[in-house]
Amino acid sequence: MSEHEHHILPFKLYLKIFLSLVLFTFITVWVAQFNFGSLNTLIAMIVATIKATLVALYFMHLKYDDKTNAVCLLAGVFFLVVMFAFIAIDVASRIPLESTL
Amino acid sequence: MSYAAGSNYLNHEKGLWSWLTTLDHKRIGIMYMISVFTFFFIGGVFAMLMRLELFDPGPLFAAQTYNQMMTYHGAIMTFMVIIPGIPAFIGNFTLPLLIGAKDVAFPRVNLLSWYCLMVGAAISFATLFFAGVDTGWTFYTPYSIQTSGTVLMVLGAFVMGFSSILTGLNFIVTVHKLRAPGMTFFRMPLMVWALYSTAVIQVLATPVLAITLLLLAFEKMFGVGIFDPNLGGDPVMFQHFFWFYSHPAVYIMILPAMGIISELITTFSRKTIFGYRAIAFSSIGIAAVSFFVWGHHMFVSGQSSFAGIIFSFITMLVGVPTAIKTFNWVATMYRGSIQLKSPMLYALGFLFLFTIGGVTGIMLATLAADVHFHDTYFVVAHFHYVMVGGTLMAIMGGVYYWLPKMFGKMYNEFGAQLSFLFIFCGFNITFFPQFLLGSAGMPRRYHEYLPEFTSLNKISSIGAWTIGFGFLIALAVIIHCILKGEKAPQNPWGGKTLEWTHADSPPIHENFATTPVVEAGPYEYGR
Amino acid sequence: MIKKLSAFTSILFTSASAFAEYGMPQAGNNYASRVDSLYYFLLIASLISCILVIGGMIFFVFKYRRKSEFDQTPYISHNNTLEFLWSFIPFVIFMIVFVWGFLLFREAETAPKNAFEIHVYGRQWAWDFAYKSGKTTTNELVVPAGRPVKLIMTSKDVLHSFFIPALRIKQDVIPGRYTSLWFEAEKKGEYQVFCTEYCGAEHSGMLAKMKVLSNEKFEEWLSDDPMKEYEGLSLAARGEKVVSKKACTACHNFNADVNGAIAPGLKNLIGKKRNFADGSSMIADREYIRESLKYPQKKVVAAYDGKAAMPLIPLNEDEITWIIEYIKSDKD
Amino acid sequence: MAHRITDTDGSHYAFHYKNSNHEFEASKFGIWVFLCTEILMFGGLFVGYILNSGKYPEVFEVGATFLDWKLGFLNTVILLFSSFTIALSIRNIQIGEQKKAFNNLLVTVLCGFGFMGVKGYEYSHKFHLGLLPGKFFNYTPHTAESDSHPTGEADEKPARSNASETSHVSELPKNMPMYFSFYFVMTGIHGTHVIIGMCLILWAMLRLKRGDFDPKHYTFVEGAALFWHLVDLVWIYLFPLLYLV
Repeated sequence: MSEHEHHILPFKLYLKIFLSLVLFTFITVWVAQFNFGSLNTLIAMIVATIKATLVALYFMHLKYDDKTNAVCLLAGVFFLVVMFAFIAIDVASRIPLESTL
Repeated sequence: MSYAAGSNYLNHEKGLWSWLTTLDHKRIGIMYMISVFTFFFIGGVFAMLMRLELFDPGPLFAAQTYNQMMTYHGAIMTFMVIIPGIPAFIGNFTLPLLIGAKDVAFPRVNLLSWYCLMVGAAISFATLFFAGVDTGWTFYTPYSIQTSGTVLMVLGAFVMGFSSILTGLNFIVTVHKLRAPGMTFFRMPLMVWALYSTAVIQVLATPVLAITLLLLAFEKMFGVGIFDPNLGGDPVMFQHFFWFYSHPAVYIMILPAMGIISELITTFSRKTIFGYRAIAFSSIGIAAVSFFVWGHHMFVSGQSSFAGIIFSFITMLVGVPTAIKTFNWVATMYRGSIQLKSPMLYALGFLFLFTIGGVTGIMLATLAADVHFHDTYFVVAHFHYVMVGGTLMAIMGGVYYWLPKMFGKMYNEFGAQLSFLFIFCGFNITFFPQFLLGSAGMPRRYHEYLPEFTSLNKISSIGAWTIGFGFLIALAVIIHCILKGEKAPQNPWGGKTLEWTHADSPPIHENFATTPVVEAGPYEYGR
Repeated sequence: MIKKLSAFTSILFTSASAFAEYGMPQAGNNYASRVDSLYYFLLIASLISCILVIGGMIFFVFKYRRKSEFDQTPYISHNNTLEFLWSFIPFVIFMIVFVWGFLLFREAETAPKNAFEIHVYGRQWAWDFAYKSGKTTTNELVVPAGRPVKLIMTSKDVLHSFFIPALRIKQDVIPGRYTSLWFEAEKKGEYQVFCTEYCGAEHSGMLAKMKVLSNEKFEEWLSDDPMKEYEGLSLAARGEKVVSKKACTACHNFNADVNGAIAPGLKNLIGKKRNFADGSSMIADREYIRESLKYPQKKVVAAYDGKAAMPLIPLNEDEITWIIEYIKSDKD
Repeated sequence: MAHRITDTDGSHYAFHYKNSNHEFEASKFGIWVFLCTEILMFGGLFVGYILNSGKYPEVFEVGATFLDWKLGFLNTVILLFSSFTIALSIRNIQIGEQKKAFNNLLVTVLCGFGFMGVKGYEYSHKFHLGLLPGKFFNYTPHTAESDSHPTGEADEKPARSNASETSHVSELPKNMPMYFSFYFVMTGIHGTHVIIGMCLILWAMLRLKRGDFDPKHYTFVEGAALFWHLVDLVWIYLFPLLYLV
């Protein structure tokens, strides 16, 4: 069995990732001030996803690991999106009904 | 590790403590067998009492008592019998043997999963001593947050959920990492494909049940107002969260049963499976699509009609792979050499009942028909045909098939076939009339019904007690076999999978003396 | 061959419809009979597929019985055309059935504009109906024949579900929200209404009757003075009538003073000592009954604390006095 | 214990694996599947949150004003730093620097305590104001004005309002408690996972002290680190959703 698995990353890379994460946190806070209406949640989600991928790829070694680990992460997220999408379809397409009594 | 002659996993260590702290997947499988059979009989007693009440329209038990019996029958049978049933009991015992491994990936997690089931079951049964739960196994709000006992039962189901997650996790890693050399994915027996796709559903669906039950408990204790309409919550949201788990859960119940049926039909027709890849891919296909269809439980529940139409369409799609599997099994029997031993009888019983269950499922997936049939006895008959007719028949077939391997003893063939006769006939007498009751409009969960439904309910009750009697005979046959069955050969059925060809019955502690190397597919009959 | 086939399908059709006749209740209107024809199609398709699968299985079991221990079986691993056929054909049938069900479902979902609106209130274990003219009834829905009727429904406590088997329609009733159901009953007569969403102890007792009257009779019923049916009855007798109409007897037992499973018995209640959940107690009198009828939650009898709460039932002043008279009359 | 076989190169692995690396890969894959279930569990909450914030936007906007985003920001940075240090500790173990690894783990646990401290402060501030979940919600706007600075002393006498009180909404939207229900449920479950993560790391530090880990065998620390990173991941999503709506 080749000893490829214990990937050791340089200290600098960890530092760079950490600093960019803090930077993105500033961006999240900064972008939250402008009111884009319902778009706000979407933008916040996008920035948070960028930060999450950074943590997952480098800190959690997903980049250097066997691809099945990444599939686990993505499967979880995918079925969450499916759940959200179908419930949102239902909630959005309900026809509100008023009582005429 | 050298092995004295005649030493096997049963007499490898002695004493109850060696069983309660065992890490051997085979022993954990036997412990699961004992728990699942016990819970099955408790759930069965509730079913018999329910049919006693429904024998005639008049009240026998108080309304509250019947509603509690209905709830416990539902909760026990789903959470404690049929979800852990095949994956944990038969799956635990056979998976490492089928793929040529020494044990599952994480033996200690496997033992923890059994304790989660027992602790969760203890908590759920504790509700019997307090007020008792009468919400139905679905815990729909807002009734479930107004009545008593829900929090304890929900906590029990929460803990049992972990048992399912840990088993699923174990099986996924085992199948990926511990296959014998030479066993590629397409040389794995179809039972392993079925257990693998079940494990995927268990891992992806059960956490959502965990958070739903947690939110329900918080709703009851702190009134968080997410599902409580008086506080702005939406009961239909609870139904979405609940069924997002519970529909994939019914595929957790049926997929392993399909795996067993693939094994039984090939071995007892002594013929290679027809359409191996079709069955393997439809297992995975069903597992994936099962997460898109839960809304067909909610066509009339206040869900928007647009969503209902989408769910109905996708439910039709998930019907296709199931139909393909059934046709493949029948095609396997073509020009085979069929031996009617009792495992094969149960497999044929499965095909008979599951086909009826399947076609009625399509009726329920049709929007206009479901509006009439929803929450009537038509639905009760459908899911019993698919669960009892499907999964339970497969469990009984699997038990008789692997009993010689588990205990090294043969069961009494006549007794087994007799119990099959009672169970199969009793089943049809019980649940076929319920289709008619349902289409006539008798709602479910009624402890008293209108006089016009009396005759069919009488027949159904008689059928129910026949099933009960059949299972008693089956229990006697199994106990007799374990205690006094005569010695079973290593391969009584002529199976071609690893546990028959390489492991002896009962297998040694490490399953295989030398790790088997696999060169060909699992069903090499007539090659 | 065609002749045999058509004979075969006609037998199938009659047997399926006979089977369905026995199964489905008498269709109350055109929509219901169209749902029945969908059900017939489903039945026939299921019958044929069961015959093919189960028949095929049983045929193979006998034809290919194991003759000897050394039987050799052919190695048939797959057959693409056959596998394509038995995936595509079920898919096509499922799509036909889906579209057919979808069309009927959409029709049942959008109510015509000029529908006659009636309000339905589901409560724990009875149905209240309110008409625009102010008339309210309990467990008795009266509708005109031949005119579209739209029910606007909500619940006062937990989930219920309004189900009319004869018209093949059903709709859950959700607290805090309105759901609607529309139909056009054609055959005059009386139809059974069920509650099909589990709602507690007396879920199976939550039955209502739907009376379909001709237009004139319905107009006349709608306009007649609700008090007409009480003429000539003593106050106590009127109280007894109100009590049965409003389904109070579903929970309370008026001729026993022992505590029932769901609610206290009310025989000669006046003058009896009542102790309540909040520890206070009082001698029951007219004022106590009136207050409990108007605000059921104010004074809950100790034994029923935490149990299913008594719902607020719409009663006018006369009905309250009659009920009190009726309870008083028990003494003699 | 599944008895372990010591390999020629000193590494040891359970009997049913081929070698220690095979066991390491399998354990890591198992941990990732478990993380997937954690994601789905938290995800269910996020789906509920986003759907309800779509249904009652004003409730969630007013609710967010009660939260002090600066504290949220501080917590995010604390957790990011703790992720950084625990990643470093894995690196140290891989190259054999046990001492440094121990210190990094220590810093991570201290960050955990810091995070819980900030959370505790925020909770007490909310309890004090009466912003409790569901039916315990008894926040009345005027008490906010005359509210004492929550230094924990009994507040029978009215006192001046808290500086961070940005919203003086006289009339709150109808089902205001729902926001705080979500706030307490999500941060509560997340907080529990932070505590579980800290216990795992303390246990890892204990075993590190005992010398259980070496560059060939550190599966347990890897598992604790992955779990901690997941807790950080969840907070990365929680912070914008709760604080910055």
